[in-house]
Amino acid sequence: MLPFLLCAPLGKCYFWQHIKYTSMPDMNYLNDLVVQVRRDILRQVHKVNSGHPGGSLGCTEFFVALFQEIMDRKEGFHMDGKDEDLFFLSNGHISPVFYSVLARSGYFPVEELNTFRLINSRLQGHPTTHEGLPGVRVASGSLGQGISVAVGAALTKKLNNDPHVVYALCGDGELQEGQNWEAIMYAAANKVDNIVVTVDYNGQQIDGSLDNVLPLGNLKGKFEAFGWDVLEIKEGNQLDAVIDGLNQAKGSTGKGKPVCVLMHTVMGNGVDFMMHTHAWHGKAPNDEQLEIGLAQNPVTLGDY
Amino acid sequence: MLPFLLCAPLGKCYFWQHIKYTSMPDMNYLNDLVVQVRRDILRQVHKVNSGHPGGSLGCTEFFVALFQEIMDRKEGFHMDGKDEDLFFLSNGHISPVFYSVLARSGYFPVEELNTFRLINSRLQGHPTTHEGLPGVRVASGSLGQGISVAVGAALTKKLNNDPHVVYALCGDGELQEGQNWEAIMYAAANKVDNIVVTVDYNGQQIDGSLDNVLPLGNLKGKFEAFGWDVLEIKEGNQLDAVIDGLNQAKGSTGKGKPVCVLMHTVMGNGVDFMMHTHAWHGKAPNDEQLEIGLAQNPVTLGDY
Amino acid sequence: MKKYIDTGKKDTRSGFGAGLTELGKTNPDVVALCADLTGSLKMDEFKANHPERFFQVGIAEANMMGLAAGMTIGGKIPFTGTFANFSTGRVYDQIRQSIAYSHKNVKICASHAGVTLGEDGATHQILEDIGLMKMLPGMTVINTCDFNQTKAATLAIAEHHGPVYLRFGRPKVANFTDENQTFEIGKAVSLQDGNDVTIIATGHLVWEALQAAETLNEQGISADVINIHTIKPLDQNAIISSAAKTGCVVTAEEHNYLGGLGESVARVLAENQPTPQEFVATQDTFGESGTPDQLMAKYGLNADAIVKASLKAISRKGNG
Amino acid sequence: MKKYIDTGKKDTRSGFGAGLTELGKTNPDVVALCADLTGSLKMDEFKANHPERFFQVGIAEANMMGLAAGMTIGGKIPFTGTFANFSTGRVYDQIRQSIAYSHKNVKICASHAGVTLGEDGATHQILEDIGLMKMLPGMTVINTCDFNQTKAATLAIAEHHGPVYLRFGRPKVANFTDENQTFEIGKAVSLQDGNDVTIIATGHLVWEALQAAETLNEQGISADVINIHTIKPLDQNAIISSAAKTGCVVTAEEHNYLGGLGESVARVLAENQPTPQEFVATQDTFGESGTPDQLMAKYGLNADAIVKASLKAISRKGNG
Ligand SMILES: Cc1ncc(C[n+]2csc(CCOP(=O)(O)OP(=O)(O)O)c2C)c(N)n1
Ligand SMILES: Cc1ncc(C[n+]2csc(CCOP(=O)(O)OP(=O)(O)O)c2C)c(N)n1
Ligand SMILES: [Mg+2]
Ligand SMILES: [Mg+2]
Repeated sequence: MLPFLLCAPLGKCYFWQHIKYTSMPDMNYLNDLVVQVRRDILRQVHKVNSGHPGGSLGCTEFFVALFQEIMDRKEGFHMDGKDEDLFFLSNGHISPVFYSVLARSGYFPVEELNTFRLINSRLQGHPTTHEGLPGVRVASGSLGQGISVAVGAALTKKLNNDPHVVYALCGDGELQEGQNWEAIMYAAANKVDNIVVTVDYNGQQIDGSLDNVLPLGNLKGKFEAFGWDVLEIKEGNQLDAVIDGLNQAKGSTGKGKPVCVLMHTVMGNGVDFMMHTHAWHGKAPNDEQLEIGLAQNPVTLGDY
Repeated sequence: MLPFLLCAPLGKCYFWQHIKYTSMPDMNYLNDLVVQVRRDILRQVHKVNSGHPGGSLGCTEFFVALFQEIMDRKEGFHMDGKDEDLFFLSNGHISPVFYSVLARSGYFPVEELNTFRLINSRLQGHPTTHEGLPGVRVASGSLGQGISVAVGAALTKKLNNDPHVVYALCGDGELQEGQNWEAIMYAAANKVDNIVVTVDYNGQQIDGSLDNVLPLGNLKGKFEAFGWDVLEIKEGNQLDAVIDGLNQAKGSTGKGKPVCVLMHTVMGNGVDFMMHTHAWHGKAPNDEQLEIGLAQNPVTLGDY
Repeated sequence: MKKYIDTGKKDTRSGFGAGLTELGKTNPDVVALCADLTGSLKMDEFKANHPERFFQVGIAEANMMGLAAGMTIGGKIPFTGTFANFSTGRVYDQIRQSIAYSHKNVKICASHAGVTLGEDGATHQILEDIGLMKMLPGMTVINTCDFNQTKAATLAIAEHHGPVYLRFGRPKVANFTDENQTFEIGKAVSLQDGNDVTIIATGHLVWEALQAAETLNEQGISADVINIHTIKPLDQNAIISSAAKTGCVVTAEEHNYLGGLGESVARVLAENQPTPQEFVATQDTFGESGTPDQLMAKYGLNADAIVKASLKAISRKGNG
Repeated sequence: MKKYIDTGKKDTRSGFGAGLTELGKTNPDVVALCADLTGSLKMDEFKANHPERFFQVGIAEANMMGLAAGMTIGGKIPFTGTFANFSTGRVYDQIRQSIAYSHKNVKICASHAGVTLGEDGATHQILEDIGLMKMLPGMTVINTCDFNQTKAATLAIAEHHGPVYLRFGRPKVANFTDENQTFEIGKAVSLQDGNDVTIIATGHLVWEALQAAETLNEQGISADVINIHTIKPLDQNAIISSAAKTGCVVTAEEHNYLGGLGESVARVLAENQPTPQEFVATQDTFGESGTPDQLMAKYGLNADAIVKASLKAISRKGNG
């Protein structure tokens, strides 16, 4: 899997992973991509002095793994998503990582990351279909709605006899919203087993740690009591662990239960001063901080 | 406890239970009250050919036990509810049993049951404060909101150093609403341990049994996973079992956890053709059916 | 005057049910979701005919809206069914983000709107749903007047791509529009031609407007009666040209006078042609228990009220 | 013309924070609830001073509204804090039943209203909240224009018994009203006396209206400028008498033109005195990411837009 070597100019490269070229992931490339995505995140939020680096950084490995290794995707973007795996981002505030990985997976030019949160951009603060950005199938930002939408898409896949899987990501703080539990209850009761919901289990939300704001307690126990199959990824910022975990989750679909992945991550991962705190949930680095952050993540695949 | 012997005329009788007269419940009287309340339920809904007899009948013993034996209530009605136990009905559609027991506990004249669901009445289809009916502290009817309100009232009790308990009742179908799980999560996380929420666990909702509509699965497990202390009343239509269970629940307050009582009831209990089905969730008996129902529950304390 | 004949009282929700049943047969993409109110919404027949396309979501309206949004991905046309309150106010943000802003092809079908819901009382009687839904960019808002029109509208919205709010009601009311009408979204229907006053009515108030027009006619007053079944997009031309002709307007809706059809009409007129207007609507109160007829009378939502408002509007011509 | 001086840009939400801090000291019944946005709502100081009266509810706005309703029982005066979208559309039915219909003394305090929320984009930029809240019987709806007025309003609503919706915003804007004003709920404030056009503005648009009035003045046009900080109950007399004087009206609000202040004014005028009116508001679109100033310009919500609308309104006098 050496897609970037084959295409130029950088940022115009479209790499569609419908057919897997090798069965073994090219970990060097993927690790490079992780670092490059971190740079993209920092540079996006820095430029407009707004956006959410913390959660984005913590989910970098997840997005890289999902889009590059796990999902069976068609070439090009098709809103209908027939005959391919789908992904829904419920915690829409981590749009910087979503946009970076979408762009670097070929959905739109990487240069467009330059327009993040600017007026008239397709790269809205929170992802939306409204501006026609390829790769996005529903708006998010108001928390708590994405699992319902993903379950709905999974129901349609079943109606269409489409064996593909629906993936979704949500925040741990986000799980305080009751609508999630409606969707969680529904999916189990109706054996929606073609869905994998990953929780970004970083223990942080805006006002502090979940433990200080509103602890989720035994989250695994909650999902299990609601009838889901629960897997954990203990090292959600280790690319190989994430790939393994998601492959395992994919393998757990089709068994009569929806699948939940509790992915333990570190908010702000990869930028030392952003790690292990809620402080960077929704704050952009200043010039100096950007430099430090970028220095910790030197260019790999090329900046946009 | 022989209140009704002491007061006349019937239906104008005000019996306030702030000070308990005896420590042993007068089971004869209470059993008579249960039968009379069933009559009140049937007669209310029959008269206006609307309302919800099924859930009401299933919760008759609960209301009688709660208002006559369990709650520490002040004389008269005080919206502020200081220095007394409080009750919130979340599943507002079972207003007939609430109204009957409120009236027969002295909150308003029993004759007023004649006005149930009529225009210009204080006895609205779903209970409300809007018309100033004594005994009601918040409107309900739109499902899923009552536990939140009850938890709020419990918080204020703590702020006021008022050691009394807040009781609430909700339906089992109602627990499909996500707001409940927000409140359930909040109460446990914040150690709101002066609350007892009883679930009318009748296994029925409008469109059928919960198992056919949307099963709750392991409900005890769900509440426990959400950090609550859970008790069960296996015989929710046995007055003594309900009294025992609620006393035990009351005794479980103050221990750092909110308390849930799963009360197994039979929808339509006490009227044979209404039992064990969802058919009478929201349907009134016709003249003939009323006669049969009343015959199965002969007058005890006197009709209004 | 045209004569309109009640061919037999029927509930508008049954018109929806009949339309949905037909769609079940004709359009394999149509799926239906219901939040534990299948009978009330008259969805039983669709459910019986197409169990695999019927989704019982339990008492979880927020989830229902999200499911519906998601089901559009892959080509389904979801029709959601619950009471009007739980179709709108309960799930406003879900509709806003997952459906309206996301351009999802969901049909939000809402029964038991307004005070004619009757005995259940105020918690169930939403009088704000037209206002709620009309404020959402991209939402089509329809309030039909009888069984036949509701059935026709149900068929029509399946053909329209985009989110739709379809509002109908519980009680049996006159069924007087054509059985085989085609329903044109956004096109007002002129029911009576008149010169003295314009009556713009929607939903259950349309029949009342026709009755009022007859009474006015007996008093020598000719009313222009418009059935404005689509509140959004609003047929502004129909409103403006009728108001130009008659010089005064009465709007009639089973809704709060704040935020609903009446204010939309006032805005159109203020922007184009200021005209005296009277509002037949609830006066910023909650409803209550009672029979539909009692409530329509108590809250001033019947032919009588429209007649009075018309006379007042006429008297205001010229002096603002 | 009166001169209004910007004493230094401040955000209205900080006015709320300052008011809440003061209430913390003066009114022991005041409690505050927040749904994981303490900093954004400027509630930190209250929280630090009165941890026992501050309730962090997490990301669960529906529960927050229920908790607040319940907390009134026993005498507390709950102030809830979250963004305007999550204060209204997200929890409409909860506010409706547990607060408005139940007459609970809850103060719903909403920040980041409108497009000036900026870069977060449309999902967070509610442009319908005035309409949502004004339709609820018994609800008081306030949209303040600057730091000083927001602080004064925060103090005033604690004294008012009943549910209140207080809307304010995120960006720093001119602070020009009196520091020691008393805030009278429901009483419009006349800011400029004029004869040619009435400008009725609320919230962030009030300062823009003053700038517009200056520009108009340079063109020899005198504008009557009204700060209508309370949208409900609406000061109808102020509207009617100014419209009678000037003969044309411009309304200006950071809100959809459907359902908001503009339509309320159109209704008042249609009922009392039909008058040409122009609507400075968003034109039934969602917002988007951008800076507050860019968005105000793009969506036609600034002094420029008010000037244009005024000229148009004036040109329509007499010919409808
Ligand atoms: C319904 C809703 N309420 C509140 C917010 C504001 N908000 C945005 S992100 C966030 C915290 C989310 O926490 P979590 O899901 O853990 O994400 P993380 O901070 O870990 O990225 C909040 C409260 C929102 N976007 N939507
Ligand atoms: C938010 C909301 N959705 C739907 C309804 C309509 N509804 C009234 S009662 C009911 C069923 C409630 O089931 P359950 O709580 O089990 O009560 P039971 O039927 O056992 O009395 C439904 C769906 C409602 N009142 N509120
Ligand atoms: Mg988190
Ligand atoms: Mg039940």
